[in-house]
Amino acid sequence: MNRVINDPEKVVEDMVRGIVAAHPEMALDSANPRVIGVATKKPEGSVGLVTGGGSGHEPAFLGYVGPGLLDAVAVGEIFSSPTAKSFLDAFKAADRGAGVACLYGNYAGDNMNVKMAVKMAAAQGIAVKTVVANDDVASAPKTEREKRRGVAGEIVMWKCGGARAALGGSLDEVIATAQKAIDATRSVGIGLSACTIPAAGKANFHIADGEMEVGIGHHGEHGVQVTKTVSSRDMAKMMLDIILPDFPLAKGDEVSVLVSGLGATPLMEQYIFYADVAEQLEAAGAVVAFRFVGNLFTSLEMNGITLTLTRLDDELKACLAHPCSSIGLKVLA
Amino acid sequence: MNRVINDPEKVVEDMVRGIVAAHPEMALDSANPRVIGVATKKPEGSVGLVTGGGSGHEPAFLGYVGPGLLDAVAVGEIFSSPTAKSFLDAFKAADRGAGVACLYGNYAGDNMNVKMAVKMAAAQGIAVKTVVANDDVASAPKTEREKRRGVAGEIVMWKCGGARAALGGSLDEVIATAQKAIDATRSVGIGLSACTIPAAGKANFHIADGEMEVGIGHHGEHGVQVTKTVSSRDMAKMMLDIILPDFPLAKGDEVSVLVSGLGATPLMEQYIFYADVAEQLEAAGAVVAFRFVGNLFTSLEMNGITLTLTRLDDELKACLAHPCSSIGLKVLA
Amino acid sequence: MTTAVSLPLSDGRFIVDALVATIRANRDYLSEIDAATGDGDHGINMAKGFALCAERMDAEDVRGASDAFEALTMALMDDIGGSMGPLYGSFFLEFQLAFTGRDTLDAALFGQALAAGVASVKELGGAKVGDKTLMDTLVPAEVAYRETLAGGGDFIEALAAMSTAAEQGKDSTKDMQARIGRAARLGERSIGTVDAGATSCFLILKSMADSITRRLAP
Amino acid sequence: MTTAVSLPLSDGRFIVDALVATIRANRDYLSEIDAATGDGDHGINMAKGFALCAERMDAEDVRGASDAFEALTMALMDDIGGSMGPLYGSFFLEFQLAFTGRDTLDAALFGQALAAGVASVKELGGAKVGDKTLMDTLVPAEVAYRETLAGGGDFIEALAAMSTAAEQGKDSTKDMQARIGRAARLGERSIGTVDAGATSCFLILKSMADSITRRLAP
Ligand SMILES: Nc1ncnc2c1ncn2[C@@H]1O[C@H](COP(=O)(O)OP(=O)(O)O)[C@@H](O)[C@H]1O
Ligand SMILES: Nc1ncnc2c1ncn2[C@@H]1O[C@H](COP(=O)(O)OP(=O)(O)O)[C@@H](O)[C@H]1O
Ligand SMILES: [Mg+2]
Ligand SMILES: [Mg+2]
Ligand SMILES: [Mg+2]
Ligand SMILES: [Mg+2]
Repeated sequence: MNRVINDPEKVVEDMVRGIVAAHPEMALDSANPRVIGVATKKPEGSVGLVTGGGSGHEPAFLGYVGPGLLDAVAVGEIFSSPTAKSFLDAFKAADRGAGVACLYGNYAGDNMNVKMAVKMAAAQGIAVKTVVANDDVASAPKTEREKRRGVAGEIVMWKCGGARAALGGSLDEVIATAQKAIDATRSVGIGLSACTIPAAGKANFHIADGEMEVGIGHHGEHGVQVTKTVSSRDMAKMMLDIILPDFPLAKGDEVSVLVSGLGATPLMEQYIFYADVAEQLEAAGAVVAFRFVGNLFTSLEMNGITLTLTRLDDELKACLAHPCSSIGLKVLA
Repeated sequence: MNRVINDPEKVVEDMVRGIVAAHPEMALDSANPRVIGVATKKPEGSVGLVTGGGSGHEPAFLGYVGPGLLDAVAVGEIFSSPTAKSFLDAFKAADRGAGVACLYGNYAGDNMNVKMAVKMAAAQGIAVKTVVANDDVASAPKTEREKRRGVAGEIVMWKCGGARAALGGSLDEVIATAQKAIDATRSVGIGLSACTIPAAGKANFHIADGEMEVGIGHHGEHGVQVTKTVSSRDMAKMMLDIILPDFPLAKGDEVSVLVSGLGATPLMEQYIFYADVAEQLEAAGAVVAFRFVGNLFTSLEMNGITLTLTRLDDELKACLAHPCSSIGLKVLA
Repeated sequence: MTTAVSLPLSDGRFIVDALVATIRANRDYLSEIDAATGDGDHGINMAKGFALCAERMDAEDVRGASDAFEALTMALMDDIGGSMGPLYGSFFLEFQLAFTGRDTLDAALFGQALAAGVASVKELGGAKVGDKTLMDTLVPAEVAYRETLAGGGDFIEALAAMSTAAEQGKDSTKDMQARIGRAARLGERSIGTVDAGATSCFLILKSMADSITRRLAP
Repeated sequence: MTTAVSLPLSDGRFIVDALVATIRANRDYLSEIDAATGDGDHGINMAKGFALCAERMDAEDVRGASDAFEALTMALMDDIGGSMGPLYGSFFLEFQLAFTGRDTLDAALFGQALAAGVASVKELGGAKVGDKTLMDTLVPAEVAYRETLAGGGDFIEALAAMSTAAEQGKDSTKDMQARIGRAARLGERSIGTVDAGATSCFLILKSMADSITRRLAP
């Protein structure tokens, strides 16, 4: 696979160098180069927001730092949790005396590193509370929701938590809003071609041309089913058929729809897919109140698409509409 | 190649359906579905801005419609100029009595269709003036600049023209600013893998794994050289070595740097490349005043990267900083 | 049965029907040629335009030549875009205009339409003979048609001369270096394959010559 | 030469050197196993951490066991992240803590460090035997070590028993269905290959057993 890189073992270092060069406002004083954040301080005394995760999902995670969104992000190796130390340094960078909300995804490594970092932060007098995203419906049955992974639904969690913090919410309020957002969110993905971790040099999973993997994970974790590639319309149907039994929508329910390409999917196809999703949701009586389409949460050059639905109430609607600015998402005032 | 589409012959129709579904404010009254624009009218009496081009370059062209940017876009088939009729309908949609600036790229088809549409518009009393982007340095020698194609530099042209119009410029002023912007802009691309027009079903050009095509066109037009794939650092050097002899920078010159992935290039790699470009430009004494990194002007799922430099003066700086909002580009106030 | 020198335009749709069939049959071939020096879509573009023309003709139950060429012009100009939309659109527009209000197609009327069509394409596209475009087919074909008539040839002979010159013109593009259009970028690498537009133009002229000749001398 | 029952910790860095060499040598193998049920990076992650440990040790001219395990712990915890950073980091932290301020490594001290390490990993990761993780190697290995000593075995015998049990534990993961970590998602498809973490854990325990045994009985 042809790539635009220098040293395959140093892609994360080199990317962070580029991020900071292109967005000087994201360079923190932190001695830890694996922490990226907003140097322009938000109001003193407001809750700090942190996330972290493996690299290769850009613009997630570091692309969601900015006004109305996150304060600091711990940056891991490709598809691998950041260190406990990086999470701790992110907490320190984000803390403004009102505590830190760590909103991250449910992966073994992240769970453990956050756990250790929270312990270390407590020893240093920083209060950290966590919300663990588990929106990936295909990753575990409904009866074991605590095992489900966090995927693109994390963006909705960050957006709502970020808005609540910007609106002056306390740590408990920010945590409650973020938790509500992720509880109201479900995602599923379809993979159409694999991706390769640069240092590994070859893909560690494979999707044949003409086949697709339904319910694939963001790191190529096997999904629920491998089938022949179907039309966009049928993909939308299959994905809704996975989400909706878990998460029934009543007539008139307002939803947010987030469609993300996985990396190599042309934006054209993402919009084709969006049209099919919206049509089927509306046929089912749902009202689409917010829409986000683009390469919002990717997996290197994987080809495929993810669908994320959030059932909205007035609070979540106000939070989604709140202005924010970041590499991955800008909502204008 | 696996795709998220319905009918390969109808991808443009289906995409437009998705754009309008996801961005209801972009649905025009126009009876012509191949015209997309901002339905929320800008100030009466301000200059209308139009572009148009083949599809497959999303977010270009239709993703640059919005406040501070374009008013209406004529949408062509994949990699094929829109019809004269669509350009004409876009002129009609954009006209607010102050005339229309049509800012488009130098391709045979677009030239002819715009020419015919301008004639038809004149017959209907709509004044249209044009600027033809020719920023692609690799597409013709310096002595034949009029033959060069327009590529990602069109974004800079639209942004500056759009700002001038938003600031109340007359048709001649908008045209002058857009012309100045494109005259100050140079681009070059490197291709790392080909793309396939859905209706064609197979790629019409080929880039071997381990090789790259320097100076490739946005539709896979052959470049100036096929070489072994080099590091990001060396790609940056090769591209600057193509641009700078055409467009020498003096010490202290302020520039805008726009880096775009061609479709399948991970954002991570775009930032790695940006870091290398910025480092080499700064070593050459240039001052990077504006930066844009992302999938800004793509070619379906082509893998590769483009670099666009613009030499800035105070007017262009003010125009780039002016707020705008669109799918492809948002600049906050 | 003797050979006719003219035919009624009122059922002249058959000329366009033959064009539609020719282009559809050569869809993949034209794209393949375009792939060598261009972007590989020439057959797709052309087939789409001509298929839409067939739809328009059927929808409006077109019979006459003028209406048929109007449907073709509109399909090309309003529906397909690209380079071919305006170029072939302007070309066929001249046939539509020439045939409107006329009852009979004879050698002179065809020659008048052809000359106007070539002039229109030349004006719009700005390409010259030798640039490796459809002008390399069109210009010599029109000259051959005109000179054959001037030299005393009849309609059928002039059409045959047009076909032959079109084929030679098309073949002449093989050794040319493109100076216009996408292929120009290739420089010397564009030498060695015939031009896609020159090829479709040959197919178009030959189709018109053949279908008209078949009616004149069944 | 007779067999020793203890060795000085002041030059105990060799244990960590051997670990570094083992993990580096098995980099690609570990990634390959991980690819079958996980994301194929286990060898990369581990090799990166252990290579950084070697750099730290060289930079600080480390000689003793406590400092060597501290370098390893820090490299894993501060530099590599993932699951392995905290899990193996906590594991080796217990060796560092156990060895700090001590001069001599004997069977009891190793047993104390091992037991504390297993407890720490269990607490942090929450995995149980049978979940198809490194716990399937670690838990039986610690039990075998402890019981061999309790049954009158010496240091070398206990280390050998630990190695053997670790290998059996590792092999036992082959027929298990993963219930934790990335592989859990696979369900029944996770059956049939050994677990990557269980394999690296076996290599680690075996390396420690071998390197210590070679010093005790050269
Ligand atoms: N200015 C021009 N005048 C005449 N013919 C042209 C001109 N530009 C391009 N062509 C013709 O267009 C053909 C390519 O058509 P097509 O592939 O359908 O469009 P595109 O180049 O937009 O993909 C070329 O082979 C050439 O013959
Ligand atoms: N909670 C846990 N407790 C113990 N071991 C675990 C746990 N979660 C994962 N593992 C181990 O981690 C291994 C995978 O490690 P590695 O590939 O380096 O990390 P990742 O899964 O983040 O890619 C698995 O094979 C398993 O043995
Ligand atoms: Mg991993
Ligand atoms: Mg084309
Ligand atoms: Mg073409
Ligand atoms: Mg792994």
